[in-house]
Amino acid sequence: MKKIEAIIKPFKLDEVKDALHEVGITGMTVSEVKGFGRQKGHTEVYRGAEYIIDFLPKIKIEVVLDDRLVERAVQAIQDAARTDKIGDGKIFVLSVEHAIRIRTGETGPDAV
Amino acid sequence: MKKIEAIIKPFKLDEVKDALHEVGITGMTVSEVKGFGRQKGHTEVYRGAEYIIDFLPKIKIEVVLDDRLVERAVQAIQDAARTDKIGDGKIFVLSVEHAIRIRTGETGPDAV
Amino acid sequence: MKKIEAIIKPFKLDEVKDALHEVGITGMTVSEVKGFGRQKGHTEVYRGAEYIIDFLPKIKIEVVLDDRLVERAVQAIQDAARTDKIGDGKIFVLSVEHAIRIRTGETGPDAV
Amino acid sequence: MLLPSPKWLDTGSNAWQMAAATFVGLQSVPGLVVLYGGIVKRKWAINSAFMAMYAFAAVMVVWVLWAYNMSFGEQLFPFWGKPHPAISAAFMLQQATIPAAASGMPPLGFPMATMMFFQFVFAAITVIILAGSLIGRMSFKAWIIFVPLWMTFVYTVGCFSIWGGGWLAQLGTLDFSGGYVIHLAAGTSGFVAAAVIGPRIRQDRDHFPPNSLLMALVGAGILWLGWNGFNGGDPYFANADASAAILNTNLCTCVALLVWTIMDSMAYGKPSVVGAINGMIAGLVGITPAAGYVNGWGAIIIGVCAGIIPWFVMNKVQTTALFQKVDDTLSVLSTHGVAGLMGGLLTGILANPDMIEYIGTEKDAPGVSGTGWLYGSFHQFMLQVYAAAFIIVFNVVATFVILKGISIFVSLRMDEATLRVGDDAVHGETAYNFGDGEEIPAIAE
Amino acid sequence: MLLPSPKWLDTGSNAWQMAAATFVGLQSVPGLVVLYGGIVKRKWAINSAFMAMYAFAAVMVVWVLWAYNMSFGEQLFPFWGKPHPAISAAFMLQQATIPAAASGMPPLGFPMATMMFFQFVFAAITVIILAGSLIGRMSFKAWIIFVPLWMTFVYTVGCFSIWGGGWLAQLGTLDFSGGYVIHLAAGTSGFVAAAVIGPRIRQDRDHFPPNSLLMALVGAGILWLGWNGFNGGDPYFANADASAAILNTNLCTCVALLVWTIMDSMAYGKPSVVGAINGMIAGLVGITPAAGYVNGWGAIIIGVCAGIIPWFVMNKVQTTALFQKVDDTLSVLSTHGVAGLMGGLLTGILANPDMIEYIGTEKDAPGVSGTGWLYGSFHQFMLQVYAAAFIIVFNVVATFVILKGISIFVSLRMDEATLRVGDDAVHGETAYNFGDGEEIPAIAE
Amino acid sequence: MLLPSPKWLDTGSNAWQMAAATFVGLQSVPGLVVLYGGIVKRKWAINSAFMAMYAFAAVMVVWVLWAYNMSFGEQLFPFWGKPHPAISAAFMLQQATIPAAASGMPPLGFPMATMMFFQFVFAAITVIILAGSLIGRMSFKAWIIFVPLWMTFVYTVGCFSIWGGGWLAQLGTLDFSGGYVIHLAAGTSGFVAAAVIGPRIRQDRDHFPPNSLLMALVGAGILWLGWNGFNGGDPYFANADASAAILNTNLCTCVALLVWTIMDSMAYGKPSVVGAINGMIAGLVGITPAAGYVNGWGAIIIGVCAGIIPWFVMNKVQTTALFQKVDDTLSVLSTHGVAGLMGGLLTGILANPDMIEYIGTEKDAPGVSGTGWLYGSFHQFMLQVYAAAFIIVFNVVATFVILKGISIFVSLRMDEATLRVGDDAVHGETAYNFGDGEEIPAIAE
Ligand SMILES: Nc1ncnc2c1ncn2[C@@H]1O[C@H](COP(=O)(O)OP(=O)(O)O)[C@@H](O)[C@H]1O
Ligand SMILES: Nc1ncnc2c1ncn2[C@@H]1O[C@H](COP(=O)(O)OP(=O)(O)O)[C@@H](O)[C@H]1O
Ligand SMILES: Nc1ncnc2c1ncn2[C@@H]1O[C@H](COP(=O)(O)OP(=O)(O)O)[C@@H](O)[C@H]1O
Repeated sequence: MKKIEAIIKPFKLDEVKDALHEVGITGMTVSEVKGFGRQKGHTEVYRGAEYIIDFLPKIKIEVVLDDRLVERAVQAIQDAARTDKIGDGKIFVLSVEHAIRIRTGETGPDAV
Repeated sequence: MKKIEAIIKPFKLDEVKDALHEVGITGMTVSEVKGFGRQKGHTEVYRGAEYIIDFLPKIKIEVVLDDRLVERAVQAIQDAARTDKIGDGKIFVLSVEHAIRIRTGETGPDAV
Repeated sequence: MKKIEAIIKPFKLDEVKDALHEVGITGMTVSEVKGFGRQKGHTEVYRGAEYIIDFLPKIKIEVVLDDRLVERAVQAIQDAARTDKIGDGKIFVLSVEHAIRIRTGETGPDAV
Repeated sequence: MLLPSPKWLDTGSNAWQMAAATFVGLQSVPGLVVLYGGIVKRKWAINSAFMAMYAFAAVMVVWVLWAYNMSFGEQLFPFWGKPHPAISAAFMLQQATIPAAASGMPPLGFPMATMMFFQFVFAAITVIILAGSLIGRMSFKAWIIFVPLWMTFVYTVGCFSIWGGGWLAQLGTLDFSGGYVIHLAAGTSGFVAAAVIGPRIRQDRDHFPPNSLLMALVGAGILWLGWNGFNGGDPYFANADASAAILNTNLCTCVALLVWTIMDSMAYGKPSVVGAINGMIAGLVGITPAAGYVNGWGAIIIGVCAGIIPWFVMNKVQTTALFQKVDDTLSVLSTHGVAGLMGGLLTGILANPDMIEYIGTEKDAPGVSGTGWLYGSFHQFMLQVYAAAFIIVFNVVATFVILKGISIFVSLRMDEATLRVGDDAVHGETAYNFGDGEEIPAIAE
Repeated sequence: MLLPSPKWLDTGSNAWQMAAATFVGLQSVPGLVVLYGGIVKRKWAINSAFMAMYAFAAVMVVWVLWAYNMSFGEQLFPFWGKPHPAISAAFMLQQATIPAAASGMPPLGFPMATMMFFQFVFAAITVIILAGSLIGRMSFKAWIIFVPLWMTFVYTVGCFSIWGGGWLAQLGTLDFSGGYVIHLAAGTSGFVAAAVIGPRIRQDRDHFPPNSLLMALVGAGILWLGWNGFNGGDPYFANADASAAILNTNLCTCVALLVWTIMDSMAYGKPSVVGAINGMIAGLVGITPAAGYVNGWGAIIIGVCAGIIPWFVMNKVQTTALFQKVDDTLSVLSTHGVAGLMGGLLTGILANPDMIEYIGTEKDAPGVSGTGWLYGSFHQFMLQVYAAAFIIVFNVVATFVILKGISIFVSLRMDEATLRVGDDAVHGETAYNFGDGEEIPAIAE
Repeated sequence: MLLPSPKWLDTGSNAWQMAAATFVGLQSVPGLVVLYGGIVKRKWAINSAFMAMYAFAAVMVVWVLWAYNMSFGEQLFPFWGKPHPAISAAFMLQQATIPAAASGMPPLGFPMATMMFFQFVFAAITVIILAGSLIGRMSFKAWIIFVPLWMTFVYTVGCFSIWGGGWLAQLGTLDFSGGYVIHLAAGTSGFVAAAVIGPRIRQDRDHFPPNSLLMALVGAGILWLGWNGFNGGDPYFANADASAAILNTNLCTCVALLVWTIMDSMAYGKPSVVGAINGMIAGLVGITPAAGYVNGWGAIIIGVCAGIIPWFVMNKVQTTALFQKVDDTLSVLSTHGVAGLMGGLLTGILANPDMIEYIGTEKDAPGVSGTGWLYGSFHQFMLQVYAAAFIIVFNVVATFVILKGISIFVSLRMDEATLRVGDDAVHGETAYNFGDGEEIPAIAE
């Protein structure tokens, strides 16, 4: 089993969600994060002082899924999240040893 | 060393925390996430328009621990977090290569 | 490729960011989490009742990076985040199988 | 010896009028500013608040330079007063009067400056209410242009016609505090503008949860109690009718809030606080044209209707596919347009001749009050119908023309990229800054 | 010629009374609505705010239909007025009077509508204060039923007895603005109701951090300054005693806030803003029964006591195992019950006969003021004790009976599942919507 | 027969003065309390709010015990009144008068208690405005000591000199509502104090985003409309000049807000709501010394200047390396100091003799009004310059001395560890509690 962690632009969440849905992935966990990378933050002015906001709001999507689905899921995310502008984000794939569904105790691919 | 990531219902946090405590786990990191899965969101009505809130608030617990503790910890979480209703959540186990305690520089099982 | 997850004290974020920058790491993802460990929370008093706030605010930094950079990055984080007081936090290293830059499709070390 | 003021000045009435105007001002700033800021989706909090704040400021300038006199000055046409500035020392300090309507009221006990400020806060809130229909996509630049134009060419006409002594006033239309002049106008024009400007983007229409209901409640609460100045200030004296108007206002609002909550509970299973706010607004608006003309029973009846009719329009009419073509963001059509219309018509039915606004001292001047259909004057009801028709038709046409005109020069909508981002793209600001860098609160060690 | 009002009407006093009532209204809406919304745990923000808002609306209906006259109308029993509606045109517009108490005051200068609205906001805030004890577990349905019953059968009794010219008024009890009628009643009834309804669930008692202290401060600040209307409105004239009452109110409150903050710092090492809010409330409540009867020194003494005694009860008594059996969510017993009692008794000691409320013009009518023990009248102090005992005993019994009665028909508590969830389960709403789907603010690219 | 009040009391003016004072009180509590709480970085929200709240309370005690009479009592020196308590029954209830200034105004229509409370809210807001310069590092303990000392030794001097009938008043300085007494003093002293105390820590200067702009808007909105009491209350009568002052206040503020927004748009490309708040404050402050002395055109001119000059100082002067040495957290120097100075000088130019504050009835007593340079009196302008110089120099010196004195006993700054943490270290509280343990709202299952 694998875990995909994707860091994307916030307004792309819906599109990514729908894209994953289409490749058959129905579960995921999402959180708000701040990103720091090549994309530079913008400047805000308060009371005459300019501030650079260098951490940009991003969305992190975590999906645990069967190995066979990984490739398609990654592709789906990439297609949906892409705007071709700096800051589009990253996709990381990690290995997961076990997955358990709390409600039923099912494990492995059945659990996700 | 392993890392357990558990996605649970928010109001179960205290029970899970206590259950982990009982199996000897004293450290963990918790965050607020949004979950998307079989459990369907509810409907909210604002100014006559109904909205489906499809991302549900969940809690993510991260625990890094010695391999020998994993089984018991997983069991403890599962028992404590279970309500037998859809949306109870998942437990994922990942492998961790190193763990370092910042304060002392201790590594491995001693660090967690 | 590896992923470093560091749990640090919030006010250390800037120093850690700068330290990582110095070892050549320009991208990272940051989130607010709550930590539970040896460091005990403090007590708050509301309307005469004392509450123990046992989850402490922490910052989680996630960095995916090339294997060769790991050691230096870990060291940099440790040096920068250390206050020598309980609660300084942890650094965990996990293995990452793939990394993809959404914008360009680059993979592996080039992606991060 | 020094005297504080000329003989015609009644300190009690001036005190009340200034306090009332301040309460009404508070309804907009911070009232509607933060009600809007809190009830919209997070990404639009600043833009919505700023639309309201800008409007308040812009209306003032227009008001004192020409629009006050177009609304309350000497008659130019039966529906318009002569524009001219109203800020010389002599003008500000002289005894207030509304030339074309003076014969219908006792000589006023406060100066022009009081009247101008009191009427300013009414004018300002009208266009702020209208903004509620347009939130979440209107270009800020277009809004900057729209406000002074709408104020100059639309508001003044309804205002002079009904309150300034114009043709509807001559006919005898009753509108105590602006069911028509303010709420029907704002609701109608807002709906038309929403249609012309087009809807919010899909994802904003699908998900538009209030970012902070507590913030919305701050605004809503100030709006409610501020209405004491709104309706209590309109007799222009701290007299018994002002007191009755305040009581009626709160009575009707309470009833409407309760009825709306019942409707919500029946339809959706749960009493919702957003519903309660809507019911509150419908009640406040519903009683506005009637506040000093009906007795408490009348206020209760209007309250019951205000809890049902605008509820029905919002929940069953504005949700139909046909009406969904127009994206009236905060359903201003229901809570202001329909509620104002309903209140105006009910005034024509329920106005009680015993609710004396001003006392008559001579046989042929029997005092001022209204007489509705229920008390024998069907004519009054028909007058209310005509006036409503005029306000609706005029607002539809004029607002349409103004917006089409503006759209020649600037786009009425933000562009797509901006719409996706919201506040940060428009103003370089976000409503909340919780997690930026190190302002995350560190904990005592 | 038209006249704005009859001769008995004094525009100055009517202006003040309407403004004062508006300030008091603002104390509840949005004051306590958002103070509650902000100071409770996030999951109860909407429910707490809504309990307050509902109560405001429900009290109004009860009030005008029967309860006003039970509180201020003609005497039926020595502790109750005759119930009947109070919303005919004639009633609303006539000169205000409190039949059973009229001899103790000059003829009033405003109409009945003013009096009814002014007294309404007092009635409403009482039951909203009471709600503070019950937050976080009371069934909304039970609350819907409780409010009108408590208003009808409990509030009216204390009110008529002390303010409406009833038996305690006849004896000479002093309660300037409601130390007993409002705060002691709310504190006592709240505590009893908290006991009957049972505590919040364990996890809510263990963790109940204020979700937004800034929001609580919005409410607290409006509560404070709104108190100018509360205590300044009770002479029923914009006279010198009204002015003195306002000054005393603020003076006492400032002292209490400072003393409470010192107590906090000594006990817990740090000055806390929640403590400052508590001290502020204790001061406001403590001065309420005394505001127009004591001079500034008296206000300072009451302020010092209000910073110590309610602090002690909240921090040392209500935290004992015995008192912890009752879950008085916001410690209303301390900040309202005890502070109100303390203020009432101190009024019996500190009332200064030179603080003239109304001036007497005849030898045998020497003007109206209070004379406390310190100035020679031990009798006055004892009267205050009797009145307190009556209010306490009556509230304990009546509130207990009402709740037991209601519990026959509906459960007083929410069910366990709902209690775990909070707002979203009760109202289908959550206070903040920050992270739902795409309303996360995207950043300019 | 009972009378509500003595003959000298005018209920209308007392009603207005009490309402106006309440509006001004609301400007501080909750106005500035939550404006500060919302506009600062999250970690300082509580501390900033609490500084304001403490100051309000502390000033009151000082005020009634000695400082009121030092500001408005009998002359001791030409710049100071005799200190003594002002809270006996007799003093509170007697007809208000300002002994050294009484000849310049008609006999007042309200009691001393009204005057004392009205002037208290002015005194309190001054030191709260000053706090804006010091937010984010001043030790709370040092603040506790500073407030009473500054009130006693600094505020009273400017106040007596200009308003209490002291030497500047005798010369004829014009300061309608405190451009100098309040804003120039607060701006100057705040800047000096910021210099003495030293800057915030680096990371707070680099990142200081407002934690909640909506909360800031709540405060800003109350501040704005509350200014109706601020400027409208200063004629001490509900007369025509009070009305004109209110209109001018709002007119100038609207213009300044618009101009500031234009400046922002030109300089930074986007209209910002924080800028709008700054422009609003600059406008409110700029018109303050002039409100009842200029006509509407004057108000517009002041508004334009207030949108440009303080903008320029904030954005181009205070951002220079030299000025950055002093960390004036909220740029009080620009929005209050500079705006107040500018307003005071413009009053000396634009004061219009036709803006009659009090009417003269005799030949040799031609009424009270101001005559600026534009209307022929260059002398008036020079008087304004002198008075400004005095206020600036005195505030610089006195505030410096006081702080140096305090620093002998307690540190003026928090220690480094506390500065890194913020609220939680100082007060054991955090502004928002969203994610603590289980108060995360669970969802209905
Ligand atoms: N090495 C990394 N480890 C973890 N997250 C990263 C890393 N580099 C970038 N990110 C995340 O990806 C986001 C986008 O990266 P950025 O460099 O701005 O643009 P792009 O990926 O288009 O080159 C960042 O905001 C950050 O959240
Ligand atoms: N494939 C997945 N990857 C990551 N998180 C998941 C996945 N599937 C479900 N989740 C998380 O688990 C939560 C519960 O899943 P759900 O399908 O609703 O219920 P259940 O686990 O009881 O079948 C979801 O809200 C989501 O946060
Ligand atoms: N086993 C663990 N798994 C995950 N996170 C942990 C674990 N133990 C500690 N943490 C995180 O590290 C933080 C610091 O740990 P703590 O025990 O308080 O101090 P220290 O690391 O200095 O001994 C905790 O607040 C928590 O967020």
